[in-house]
Amino acid sequence: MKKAKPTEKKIPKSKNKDFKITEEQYLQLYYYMRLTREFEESILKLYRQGKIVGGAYTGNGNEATAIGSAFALEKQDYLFPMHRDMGAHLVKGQSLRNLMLQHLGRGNSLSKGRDGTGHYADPALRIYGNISHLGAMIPMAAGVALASKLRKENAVALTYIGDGGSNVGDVHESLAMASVMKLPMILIIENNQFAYSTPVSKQKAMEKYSDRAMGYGIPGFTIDGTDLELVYKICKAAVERARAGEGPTLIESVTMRMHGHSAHDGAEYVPKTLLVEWKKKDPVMRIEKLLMDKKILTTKIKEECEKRVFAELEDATQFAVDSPYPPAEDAAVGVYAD
Amino acid sequence: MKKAKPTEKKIPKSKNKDFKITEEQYLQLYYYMRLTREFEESILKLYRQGKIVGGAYTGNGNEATAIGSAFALEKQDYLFPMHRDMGAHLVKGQSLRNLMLQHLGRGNSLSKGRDGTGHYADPALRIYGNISHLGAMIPMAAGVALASKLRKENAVALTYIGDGGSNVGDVHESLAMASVMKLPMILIIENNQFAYSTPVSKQKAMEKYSDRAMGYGIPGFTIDGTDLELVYKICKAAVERARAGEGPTLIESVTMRMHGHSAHDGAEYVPKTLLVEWKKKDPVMRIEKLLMDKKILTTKIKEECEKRVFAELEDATQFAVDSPYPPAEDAAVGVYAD
Amino acid sequence: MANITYIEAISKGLWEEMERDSSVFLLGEDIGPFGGAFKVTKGFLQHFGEDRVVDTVLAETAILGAATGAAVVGMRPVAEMQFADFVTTGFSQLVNNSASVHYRWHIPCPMVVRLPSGAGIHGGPFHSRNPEAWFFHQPGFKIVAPSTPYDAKGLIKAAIRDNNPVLYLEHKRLYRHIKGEVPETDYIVEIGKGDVKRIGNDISIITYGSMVHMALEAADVLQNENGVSIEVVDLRSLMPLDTELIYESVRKTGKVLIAHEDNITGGIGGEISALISDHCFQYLDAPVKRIGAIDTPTPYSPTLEEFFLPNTKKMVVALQELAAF
Amino acid sequence: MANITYIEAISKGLWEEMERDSSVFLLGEDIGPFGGAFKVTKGFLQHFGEDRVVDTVLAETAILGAATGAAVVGMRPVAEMQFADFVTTGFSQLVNNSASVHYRWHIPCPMVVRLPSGAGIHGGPFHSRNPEAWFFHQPGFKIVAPSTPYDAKGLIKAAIRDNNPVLYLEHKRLYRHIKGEVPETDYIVEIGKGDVKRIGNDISIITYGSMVHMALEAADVLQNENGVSIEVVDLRSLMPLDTELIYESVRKTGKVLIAHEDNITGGIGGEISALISDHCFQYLDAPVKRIGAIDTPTPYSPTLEEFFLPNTKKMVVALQELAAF
Ligand SMILES: Cc1ncc(C[n+]2csc(CCOP(=O)(O)OP(=O)(O)O)c2C)c(N)n1
Ligand SMILES: Cc1ncc(C[n+]2csc(CCOP(=O)(O)OP(=O)(O)O)c2C)c(N)n1
Ligand SMILES: [Mg+2]
Ligand SMILES: [Mg+2]
Repeated sequence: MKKAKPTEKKIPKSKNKDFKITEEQYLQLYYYMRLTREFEESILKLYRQGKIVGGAYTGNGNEATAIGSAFALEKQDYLFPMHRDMGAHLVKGQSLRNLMLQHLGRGNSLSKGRDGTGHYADPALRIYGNISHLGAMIPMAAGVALASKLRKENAVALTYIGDGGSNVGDVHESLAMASVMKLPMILIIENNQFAYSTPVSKQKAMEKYSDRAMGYGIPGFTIDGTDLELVYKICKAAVERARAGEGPTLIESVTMRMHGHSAHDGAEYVPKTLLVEWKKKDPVMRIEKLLMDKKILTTKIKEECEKRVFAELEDATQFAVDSPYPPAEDAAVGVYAD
Repeated sequence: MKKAKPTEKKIPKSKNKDFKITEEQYLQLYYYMRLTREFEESILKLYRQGKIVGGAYTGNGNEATAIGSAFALEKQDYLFPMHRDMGAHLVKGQSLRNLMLQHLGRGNSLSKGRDGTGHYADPALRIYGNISHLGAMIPMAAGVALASKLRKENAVALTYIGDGGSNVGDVHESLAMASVMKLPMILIIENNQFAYSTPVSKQKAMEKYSDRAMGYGIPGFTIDGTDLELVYKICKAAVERARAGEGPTLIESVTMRMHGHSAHDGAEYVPKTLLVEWKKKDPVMRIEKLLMDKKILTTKIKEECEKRVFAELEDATQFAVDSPYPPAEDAAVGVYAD
Repeated sequence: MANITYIEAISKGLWEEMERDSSVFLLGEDIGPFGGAFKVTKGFLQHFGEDRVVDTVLAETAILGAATGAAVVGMRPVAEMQFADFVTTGFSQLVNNSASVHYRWHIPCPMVVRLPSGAGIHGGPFHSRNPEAWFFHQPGFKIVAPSTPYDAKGLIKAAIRDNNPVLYLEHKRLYRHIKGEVPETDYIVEIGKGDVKRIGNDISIITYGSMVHMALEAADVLQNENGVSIEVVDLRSLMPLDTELIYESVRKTGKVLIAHEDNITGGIGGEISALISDHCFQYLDAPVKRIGAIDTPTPYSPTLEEFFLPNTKKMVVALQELAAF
Repeated sequence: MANITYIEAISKGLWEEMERDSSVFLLGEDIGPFGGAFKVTKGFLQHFGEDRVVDTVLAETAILGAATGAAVVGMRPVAEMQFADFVTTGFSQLVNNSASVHYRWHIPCPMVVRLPSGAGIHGGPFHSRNPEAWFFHQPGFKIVAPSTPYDAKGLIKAAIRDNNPVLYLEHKRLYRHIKGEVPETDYIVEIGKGDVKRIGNDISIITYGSMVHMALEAADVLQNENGVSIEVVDLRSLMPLDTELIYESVRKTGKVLIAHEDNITGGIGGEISALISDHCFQYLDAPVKRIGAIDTPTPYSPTLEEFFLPNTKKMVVALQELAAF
C-alpha cells in the first residue's frame, strides 16, 4: 500500500509532462474568468431588480478554482459543480442563455423551471448540478465514477464541496467508497473562509482540509485557489491519475468568498481587513496581470474580450427575460419517467 | 494549532505519570477478562439451546480492547459500548444478571424486554448501549460529551466503532464536531479484520484507521488490541487529555474477530491461517501468561477466579432463565415519557 | 400583551425558557453571532453566552445526535435546522435514536428540533419541505405546528418543557407575515390540544400551520358568497392529535375538508381522514375531502409553485363542492 | 414451472435480468463472495464477476448515492440494504436525489433498492422495519411488496426494467417460509397492478406482503366459522396503487379491512382508507377499518412482539366485527 503524504504542495510530476498552457488556452481561460465574473455581477443586478426567482449565489473569489479545475476535464468527463462554480459550467460548455434561464426559472430552461440556479443536468455536456443539501452530490459523483469504471469509459468525475459542507457525512462515505474502489473521482474542497456566517476556524480543528486525504489513503493537496494556473495543473494531474485507474484525489483550494453568502446577505460578520487582504489576490486580476506580463494579453485583446462578454451577457439576459415561465399545469407532469 | 502526528505508537507521557497498574488491579483485570470470555461462551451455549431471543454477538479476541479501555474510565465517565464490548459493560459495573436478562429478553431486564443484548441504558452506571445502526451512537456520545463540557462535569465519553462501521457518515460528523469543540470524547476503532464477511482491505485504502485522526487535528494511535496493558495505558492517557479539555482522541485497536459475525455465522470466509496466527495472541492467554510471569497470578488464584466466574455465571444464567418474559400488554406502554 | 410577529413570538418563547431553566441550550448552524438564518436567535449569544448558544459544525447528523445525547443525560437542547429540508441529512438519528430512547431505555429525551418549513417563498425543491408526515409515522415524537404568534410562543414553551422529542414546525411564510397579540406573562399552549379558530355549522376544515389563514379566508368567502358556515379547526399539535376536538366538529357539521400544505398522498391528512371515517362514520353527510400540494417535488418557478400549492381559491372550490354534496 | 421459495424467486429474477441486460449490476454490503446476509446473491459473483456484483464499504449513503449516480448515466443498479432498517442511514440520498431526478432533470433514474423488511423474527427495534410509508409520501418512487414467489420474481424483473427508482420490499419472514409455482420462462408482474388473491362478496381485505397470507387464513376462518365471504386484494404495488382494483372490490363488498404489518398511524393504510372514503362513499356499509402493528417501536421479547404485531387471530376478530356491523 502506498503511503499518502499528508500534503504535497508541488504539482505532481505528470507522466505526459504536458501541462503547459498554450497562448490560446490562456486567452480562453481569461475569457472564462471575465465571463464568469461578469455573469455573476449580472445575476446580482437581476436579483436587485427582483428578477431572480429564489436566492442568488455567486462565486466572486472562486473563479480560478471553478475554471481551472473544469478546464482540466475532457469532453467525456463528468462535472458535478457546486453553487460557487458557475465558471465550471461555462468551461464545460454550458451556454449563458441556459444558465440565465435557470436563474430566472423559465419554462425553456434545462430544468424546465422545476429547479433554479445551477440545479440542472445536461447529459450531453455531462454536467450534473448540485442540490441544496451540501455534500449530497458526492455519493452520486462516486456512482458516476463507478459507472465509468465498470463500463471502462475512461471518464473522470469532478466534484466540489465547501469548507462547511465538507463535514457532512456524505463526503466521508463517498471518499471511503471511492478510495477503496479506486474510483476516478476528484473532490475539491473550496475553503473560502466561511460557511454562511461561520468562520472556517469553527468548522475544522486540523491545519488544512487536505489532511483528510491521508485518512483515505489518497493524495491530498492544499493550494492557493486564486492561482488559476496552479489549480489547473494540480487538477490536470489528478485527472490523469484518476484516468489511469489510480483512484481519487482530494484538493483543498484556499480562496475567499468575496460577497455575502447569497445576494441577500450583507456579510457584516466578515472582517473588512480580510476582504482587503484577499482583494489583492483577486483571481481575475491575477490572471489578467499574469497574461499582461507575459504579453499574451494586450489592451486590444482585453477590450475585445470585454465586448464579447458584455454582448453575450446582453443576449443571454434579454433572451431569458423574454422567455416565459412554464405553463402552470406543467407542474403536474414528469414525476415518473416512462 | 498543534499538528497531529499521523500515528504515535508509544504511550503519550502522562501528566500524572501514574499509569502504573497495581497488583490488585491486575487481578481485577484478569477476572474481567476471564469473566467476559466465559460469559460470551455461555451466551453461545444458550444460543445453541435456542434460549437467546434474537442474534448473539460475541467479542472473542476483543476482550483486552473492551476491558482495557473501560478500565481507564472513572465512575462519572460515560460509556457507549458496541456489540463486541461486553467486557466494557462489566468493568463499568454492570451485573451479569442484567446482561443475561438482556440477552434473554426478560421483563425484568434493564430494557424491560423492549430491546436485547447490549441495547440498554443504565444511567446510574452511565452506560448507554448501542443500537444496531453502526455509527449511530457516536453523535450521541458527542452530545453527552458536550453536555459534560457545558455543565463542567469533568466527565469523558468513551465509544467504539468497527472497521466497517467507521465508514458511516455519523462517525465523520461526530469527529468533526468533537474536534472543533474539543469535546471530552474518545473513539476506539476496533479493527478486527472483518466487517461481517468483508475483509478490512475492502473497507479502507489507507494504512491504518488512525490515519484519520490527522484529518480532525486530534491525536491518533494504532495499537495492538490484544495487549491489555497497552490498551489501558493509551486509553488512560486519552481520558486524561479529554478531562483536561484538550479534546478527543482516536485509537485504532487492532484485533481479530475469532468467532463468526454472530452465533449463526460459521465464518467460512475467514482464512484458517489467520485464526491460527491470531490465536497465539489470544488476549486472555496473554494476560494470564503475563501475570503468571510476573508471579501476580498463581495457580491457586487462577482456580479461585475460575470458581468465582463459573459460580457467578451459573447464578446469572439461572436467574435469567427463571425470569419471565414481560406481560404482552406491556408492549403498548412507554412510548412517551410523562 | 404585545402585538408581535410569529417569528418574534418564537424568539420570545425561546428566550423566556432559557431564562427560566438553565438546562435549556440551543445548538445549530449560524445561530450564534449571526443569530440564525432567519434571525430567530438574534441577540441570544450576547445574553446567554457560548455555553447556551452553541454554534456547530455544518453537520445535521451530529447536531441531532448530539441533541439526543445531551437530552438523555438531562439537558434540554433546542436544535435548529437551518431549513426543515436538511433534517433528512440527520434522519437516522431522529427516527432511530431520539424517538426510541424512552421506549427502549425508559429515560426521557427532552429535546426540541426547530424546523423552518413550508413553501410559497420560491425556495424550490430543497428549501420548501413540510417534513411532518415522516415523523408522524414514527412512534416517539410529538409534533406541533403553530399558526399564530400566540400559539407559536405557547407551543415553543410547551415543547421545551416536554420530556419527549418535539418537532416544532415553524412556517417560514408566517415568520414576518403574521402578527398577533401575545401575553408577556408566562403561559403555554398544551401539546395535544387543538383550537377552533372559527366556529361554524356546515363544514369543518381540519388544518394547521399556514393553511389556517387560508381556511379562515375561504370561510369568509363561503359565508359571504354562499351563506355556508364553516368551522375551522386548527390542530396545532399533529402528534398527539386532538381527535376529540376533530370528532366533535365533524359530528356537528357532517362534512369535512382536511387541508395541509404538504403533498397529499401519504400526508397526515390520510390518517385524519381514516380516523374520521372510522369514528364518525354515521355522522358523515359527504365523503371526507382533502386538499394539499400535488404529488410532486416543490417546483421552483412561480407559475409551477402556484399550481402545486393549495391556496384559498382552491379551498373555496373544494368547500363549494362539499356544500353542494 | 418450478416449486421454489420466495427467496429463490428473488434470486432467479435477479439472475435472469442480469443475464438479459449487461447494464444491470448489484451493489451492497457482503453481497459478493458471501452472497449477502440472506444469501440472495449466492453464486452471483462467481458467474457475473466483480464488475457486476460490487461489494461496497459499509456506508448506506454511499451505496444509495452511488446507485443513483450510476442510474442517472444509464446503468441499472440494484442496491441491497442488508436490512431495510439501514435505509434510514442513506435516507437523504433517496428522498432528495433519487426521487427527484426525473422531475427536476428529465433523466430516468432506473435503480432498484432491495429492502429486506418486516418483523416477526425477533429482530427487535432495528431489524424489523417496514419502511414503506416514508417513501410512499415522497413523490418519485415506485414501491412494490410481493407476497408470493410468483410475484416476487415477476416484480423484481419489472422493477429492474422500470425507468424509475423502485423500492422492492422483500419480507424476511417469507424468504424460506413460502413456496410456490414460478414459471421458468420470462415474465413480469406489472408494477401498479394488484391481484385478487381470493374472491369474495362480503368484506374486502386490502393488504400486501406477509399479511396476504394471514388474510387468506382469516378468510378461511370467516368462511368456515361465520359463513362470511372475504375478498383478499393483494396490492403488490404500493406506489402506484391499483386504485381501480381497490374500488371495484369495495363497491362489491361495501366493507373493508385494510391490513399492514407496519405501524398503523401514518401508515399507508390511512391513505388507502382516505381514498376509499372519498371514492366509494356511497358504497360503504361500514366504517373502513384498519389493522396493523401498534404505534410503538418493534419490541424484542416474543411476548411483546406478538402483542405488537397484527396476526390472523386479530384479523379474524376485526372481520367478525365488520361482518356484524
Ligand atoms: C446539509 C445542509 N445543511 C445546511 C445547509 C444550509 N446552508 C446552505 S449553504 C451553507 C453554508 C455552506 O458553506 P460552505 O460549505 O463553506 O460553502 P460556501 O457557501 O462557503 O461556498 C449552509 C449552512 C445546506 N444547504 N445543506
Ligand atoms: C448502518 C448499518 N449498516 C449495516 C449494518 C449491518 N451490519 C451489522 S454488523 C455489520 C458488520 C460490522 O462490521 P464492523 O463495523 O467491522 O464491526 P464488527 O462486527 O467486525 O465488530 C453489518 C454490515 C448495520 N448494523 N448498520
Ligand atoms: Mg465556505
Ligand atoms: Mg470488524
